[in-house]
Amino acid sequence: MATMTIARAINEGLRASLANDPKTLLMGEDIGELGGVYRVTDGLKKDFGAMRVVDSPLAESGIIGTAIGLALRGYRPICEIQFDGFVFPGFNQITTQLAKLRTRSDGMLSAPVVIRIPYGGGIGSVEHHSESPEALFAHTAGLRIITPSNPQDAYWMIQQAVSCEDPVIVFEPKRRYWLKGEVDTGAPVGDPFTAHVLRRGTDATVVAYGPLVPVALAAAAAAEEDGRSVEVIDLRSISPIDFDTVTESVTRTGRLIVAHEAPTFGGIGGEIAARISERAFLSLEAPVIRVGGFHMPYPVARVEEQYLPDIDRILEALDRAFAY
Amino acid sequence: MATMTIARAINEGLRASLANDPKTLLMGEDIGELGGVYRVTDGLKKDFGAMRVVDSPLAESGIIGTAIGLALRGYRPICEIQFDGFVFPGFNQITTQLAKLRTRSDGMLSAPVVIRIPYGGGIGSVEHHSESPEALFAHTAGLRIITPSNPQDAYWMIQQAVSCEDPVIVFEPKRRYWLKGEVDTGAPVGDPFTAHVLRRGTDATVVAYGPLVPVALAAAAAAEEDGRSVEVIDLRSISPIDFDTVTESVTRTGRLIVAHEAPTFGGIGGEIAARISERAFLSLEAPVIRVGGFHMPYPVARVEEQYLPDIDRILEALDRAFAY
Amino acid sequence: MNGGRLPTAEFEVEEVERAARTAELGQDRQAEPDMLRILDPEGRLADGMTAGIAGELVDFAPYLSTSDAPHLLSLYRDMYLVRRFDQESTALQRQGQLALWVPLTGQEAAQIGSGRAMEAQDYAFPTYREHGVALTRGVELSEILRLFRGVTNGGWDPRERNFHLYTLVLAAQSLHAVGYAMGIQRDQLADPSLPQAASVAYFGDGASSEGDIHESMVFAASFDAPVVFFCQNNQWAISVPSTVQTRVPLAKRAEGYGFPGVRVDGNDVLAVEAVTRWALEHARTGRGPVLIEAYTYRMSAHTTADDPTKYRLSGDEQEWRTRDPLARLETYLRSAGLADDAFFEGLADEARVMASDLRAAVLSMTAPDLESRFAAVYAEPHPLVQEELRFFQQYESGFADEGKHA
Amino acid sequence: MNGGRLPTAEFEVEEVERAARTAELGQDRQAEPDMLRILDPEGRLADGMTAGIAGELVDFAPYLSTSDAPHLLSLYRDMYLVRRFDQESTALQRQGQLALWVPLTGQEAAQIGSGRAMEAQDYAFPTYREHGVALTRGVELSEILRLFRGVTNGGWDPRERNFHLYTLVLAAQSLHAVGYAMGIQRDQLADPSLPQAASVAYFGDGASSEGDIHESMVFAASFDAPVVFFCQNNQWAISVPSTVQTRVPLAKRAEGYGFPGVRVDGNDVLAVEAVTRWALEHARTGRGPVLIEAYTYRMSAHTTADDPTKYRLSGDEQEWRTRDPLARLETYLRSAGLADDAFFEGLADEARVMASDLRAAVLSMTAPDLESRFAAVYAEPHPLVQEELRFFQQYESGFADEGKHA
Ligand SMILES: Cc1ncc(C[n+]2csc(CCOP(=O)(O)OP(=O)(O)O)c2C)c(N)n1
Ligand SMILES: Cc1ncc(C[n+]2csc(CCOP(=O)(O)OP(=O)(O)O)c2C)c(N)n1
Ligand SMILES: [Mg+2]
Ligand SMILES: [Mg+2]
Repeated sequence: MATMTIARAINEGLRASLANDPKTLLMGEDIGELGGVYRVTDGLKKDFGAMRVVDSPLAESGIIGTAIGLALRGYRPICEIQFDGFVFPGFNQITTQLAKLRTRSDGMLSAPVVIRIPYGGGIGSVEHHSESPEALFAHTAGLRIITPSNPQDAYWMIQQAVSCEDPVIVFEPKRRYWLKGEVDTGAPVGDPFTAHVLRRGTDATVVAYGPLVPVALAAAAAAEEDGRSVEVIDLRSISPIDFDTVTESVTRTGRLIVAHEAPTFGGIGGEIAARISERAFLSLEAPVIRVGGFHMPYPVARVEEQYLPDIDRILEALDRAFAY
Repeated sequence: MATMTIARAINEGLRASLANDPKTLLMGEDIGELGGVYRVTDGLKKDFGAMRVVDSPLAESGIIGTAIGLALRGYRPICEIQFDGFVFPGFNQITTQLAKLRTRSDGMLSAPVVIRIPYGGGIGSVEHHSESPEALFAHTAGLRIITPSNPQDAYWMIQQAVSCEDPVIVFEPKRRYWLKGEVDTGAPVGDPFTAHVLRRGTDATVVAYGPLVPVALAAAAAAEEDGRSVEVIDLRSISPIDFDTVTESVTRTGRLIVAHEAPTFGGIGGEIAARISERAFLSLEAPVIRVGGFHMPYPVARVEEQYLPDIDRILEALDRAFAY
Repeated sequence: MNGGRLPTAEFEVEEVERAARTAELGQDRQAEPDMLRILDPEGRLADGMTAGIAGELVDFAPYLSTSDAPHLLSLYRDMYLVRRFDQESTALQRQGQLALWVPLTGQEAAQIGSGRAMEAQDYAFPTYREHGVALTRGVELSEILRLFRGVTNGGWDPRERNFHLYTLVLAAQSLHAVGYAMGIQRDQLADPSLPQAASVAYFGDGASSEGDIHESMVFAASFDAPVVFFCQNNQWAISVPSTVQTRVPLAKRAEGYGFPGVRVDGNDVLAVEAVTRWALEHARTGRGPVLIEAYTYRMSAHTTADDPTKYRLSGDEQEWRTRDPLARLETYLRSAGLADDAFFEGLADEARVMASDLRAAVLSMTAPDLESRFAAVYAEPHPLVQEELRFFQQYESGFADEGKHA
Repeated sequence: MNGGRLPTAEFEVEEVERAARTAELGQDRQAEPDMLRILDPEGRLADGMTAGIAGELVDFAPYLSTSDAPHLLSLYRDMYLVRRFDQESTALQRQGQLALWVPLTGQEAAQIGSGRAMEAQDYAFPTYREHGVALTRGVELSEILRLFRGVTNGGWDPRERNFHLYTLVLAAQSLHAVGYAMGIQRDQLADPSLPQAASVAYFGDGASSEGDIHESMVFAASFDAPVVFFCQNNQWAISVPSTVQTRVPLAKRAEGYGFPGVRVDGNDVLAVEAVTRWALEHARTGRGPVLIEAYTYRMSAHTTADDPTKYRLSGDEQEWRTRDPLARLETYLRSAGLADDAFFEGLADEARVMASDLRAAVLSMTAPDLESRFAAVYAEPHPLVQEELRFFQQYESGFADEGKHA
């Protein structure tokens, strides 16, 4: 067991992947000499060389597209997109090529490409540096999408993404990069595509993922003071979603709040609400309530605190759920 | 009143827009001499000239990006994307530029660009020619998304899109291009962002849009034979969604089916289900049931009939709703 | 955003029309084709072929196979068979047996010449029209028709043929080719005993405008990737003439990235083969990428859904018929005494058999069941796919029991 | 897909390291700068400036302002003020008054030279570093800081300044510039009495690799759009040297599209101004686009969040300090007797006042309320935005009544 930050845990996870499998390689902008703008790949070029940690030309479609080609040649590329808002020049390659390659080939080919995307707000940054575009990828079949919320998951989920035969997008909660926690580097956790119940409760369930997991836990603690026993689930995987775990919880608690930073409209919360409403219709004492961003581009830094779902927004949603 | 197909109605609508406002222009691949691969722009280059009906180089980001620049200079470009599956090279310009320009400029600038996208399946075509990517745009604030289902709407909605100060994506149900109907070219319909109740009913509501509207109507007619009175709503606008009209209906009928061709997971049906479940929680006799595509790339032509939501799939969903 | 409105009439001035016509016909702008050639449209063979490429004089003699009679005959055979294949496929489409067909007639020399230049260990990334290249890579022609019959989006195992699946999103495959070439580089660093190899990225004049083509050239140049960019400039992107995509030969793009670009007569199979051999050797031996522009013509429609009379002059089509890639090689083979009527008749017989086998193969292709498609989405188990598959199976079996509604 | 696994050690051969170093330092590949210049690093003025561009000999004499003393002084003043602005902004960021700052030091000549070459009716599309151009367009410098203080993503009215908002998605603005130029063309067709105009697309060496740069050049060439592509090759894209983006001068890209490309000494404000004037005239008069590569150096960090010692040698930075764009003009002005100590002291005073005004302006910038943001998303009423705004207002007023939870 070692204590480390999420950033360090991903660094160690990448290091382990590079060491374990010579077919792995890292590609991205500024990931080599600089070690990435968040230093997540710090030291890896020095230790594995420029053929395995590749500072690419500045072109996201190029990064994803050449990664697909490398995968076709038997490599396992791990691409870094510098910020959430800059994945879009690579959207075509992800959506029409990476996701569809396996189906196109009737299952003959796979493209085990990993795409790391630091995402989310709360870092006081400028435009395009604080977005949560996960829903724009979740709708596309062929991709898998995971997001760790703590160092232990970060360390293992990145490695599990690398060894998965399917393309995996790893959304890294960038405002939690310096969150510390224990990492058991000896024992792998289970499947990265399952949800984890982080706190047991009996009156309501809060589902969150990535950067909002600590917020959900804090909200549950605050609710306890009001006499409400709130269960908290870390979704961990956005595609597929572990609906079994959520359904089981809601069947017990009867109330569900889903929280994410991404705008509510068309967000992944809608999928969860719709499916759980169907699966647990007769158990629900209140409608599923979503807490998310508003229907606007991510706002300027000076107002992001008002924008981001926080403890109070989750508590307010709980109030509404308990009002039924 | 004239009878015409949807394709003709759009052609006439574009013609009217070009004639009414010299600042309008059309841009796209093969839209000039050829009149578009579906002949929707047939004859327009001949009548308005190559400066107003522009056969562009083959590059979707180029089409959208230069359209934004033209809009900044006071023009109103109407772009054609040849097929649904080919919009993705232009995704970055749509998502990070077109949608955000107004917010970026604190409301000073607008970019009244229209993007026409023939979409949907059922045409027996090859890969990338039958997709329904509307949800990938609906999640992004700043865009408006509409989809006509009949010639009357087609004629007017395209013109309303052109005169709207916001960017509008018009998804055209390509397998219905040859669907005929009456068009009143004298009287504009109301707001293109409202839903229309096409058939009144008392026991359940089916919401559909674009290519599935005729299917929903046929399902309602079939259900009537089983003694069920089904209301059918043509959503018309996917962003914003006219939740008032849907809520009002569901409050009366107590049951809601949402049908679209796009895959269910992460689709716009989830948004509708989630929001209506919240708004009409106490009126719902059954969970909202979604009928949509499966979580797979749009399948090959020879199996698309099995894939596409049809009358039977809607009836089966109604059965499930009535089973509660 | 709302500038003053101008009366429509102002736009209808003569300049507009002239500008439009210029863009359409592109006559006064496109540079006169200046390109490598060894066999001219009259079937006359030049003495040799040399060119100044990136400041060096390249003599193509070592790459030319003009004196190898069996080889010449086999090039002709490939071109003939694939044209026959094209005709049969067109017929099958007309008869409703294929959903769509993409003809290659006119581009046989560009495709057979470049395809035959490849070695087994090279790997090609086609668009959707490279049936000729497919043939040279050993893809069963009937396998290609599976896509156009709508029973698959693939059709063959690319790893067996070193010929990738058709890619319909224009230019996307070009980046895959570069990435694949970057993989070749790494393989060879790890095991220098591996045969040197390269990848080939096929694309058209229309696709050349897409950003992915640029990014693939940037990456290829940056990493000295062993890739040959092979652009078939067939003059048209559906209805849009190549002059809308570029005012200068596409081969010139390469200079801007610092690697060689060559324009070759795409209707001269011998020149295409030689230039591609040279380019592949260039790439394989670590000297970096090459761009080849094969100047050719799409003699048929874009697809069977297209009607070229809407946008091009029949005179143009006629004119290009005089440059037919098969005709000129036939003329040469006959005049040089390398082939006689018997050869051509034998080939016609062979092609007839091939066509009827093809037809039989197509008619016997069965549609997959949607059920089978659920398994092809992910390599590893996926709960949503499993859930939807269960629903689908129950739903379908419900019909088996009850009979369909409506 | 799973090729054989190779031992890690195989990759750690010397070639890898060498290849890596080559790419990093880029020494043996990048062509020696061969570029237009009139004022050399020692502050010596050449007699004239001519160049062969696209086969024509261009004499830049008509575009040079070397003998116009007030103009030269004003160029120096602009460069000096914007450098001072940069320093003050850096300080404001360090003091926590700005979220981030993007320094331009080293690029003053490229920006002031090109900006001053524009006419009022021209329209510039910047990236995020064009503070110098902003100054020449009459943007209040404090307006720029609004973005970096996080109170807006814009900051000024682009229509008043003919200077677009900063665009942070690399290369995206280049297409907007081309579209805008296509609009200029149409306006002039409709009303030939309008002053001829052009747009300018700014981008960096890193951004040059993005597909959008390519597509913008394709469109510009295809439509002869009156646009000048102005690339500041400051040698670095954050930590990545320009040799990773290209092995040859970026100016050469233009040839592949059939329009002129010129490399100019980006630290020579006089040369930059002249070349840009010429290019703008070229574009405005219907002769099509031009690409200018201004060869310069980012003397400071990429942003205040960056640490260049991680990736570049201080020796390199030192070396470039000898080519400082301000120093060389100062040397010339002094040696030619055009400016004395009094001029430079007066300027320093002016800059001090500017800096303190700037500071005051920044400190007085108030954050918007989130509530106000709802109104900026759409131009026309939008029920979802209205609904969410109502929720937000009720939610906030709930707190006003009850006090916050937790
Ligand atoms: C990204 C993308 N945009 C549009 C299309 C539709 N489309 C199919 S083929 C074609 C023309 C292609 O022209 P070219 O690249 O010259 O190839 P050719 O068909 O002449 O072989 C177009 C526009 C597409 N397949 N992909
Ligand atoms: C599409 C996109 N990808 C990545 C980034 C992140 N990023 C910001 S600046 C930068 C380097 C840009 O280098 P260059 O174009 O040379 O401009 P410079 O910063 O040197 O002025 C990067 C990678 C971005 N802003 N946009
Ligand atoms: Mg073509
Ligand atoms: Mg730079």
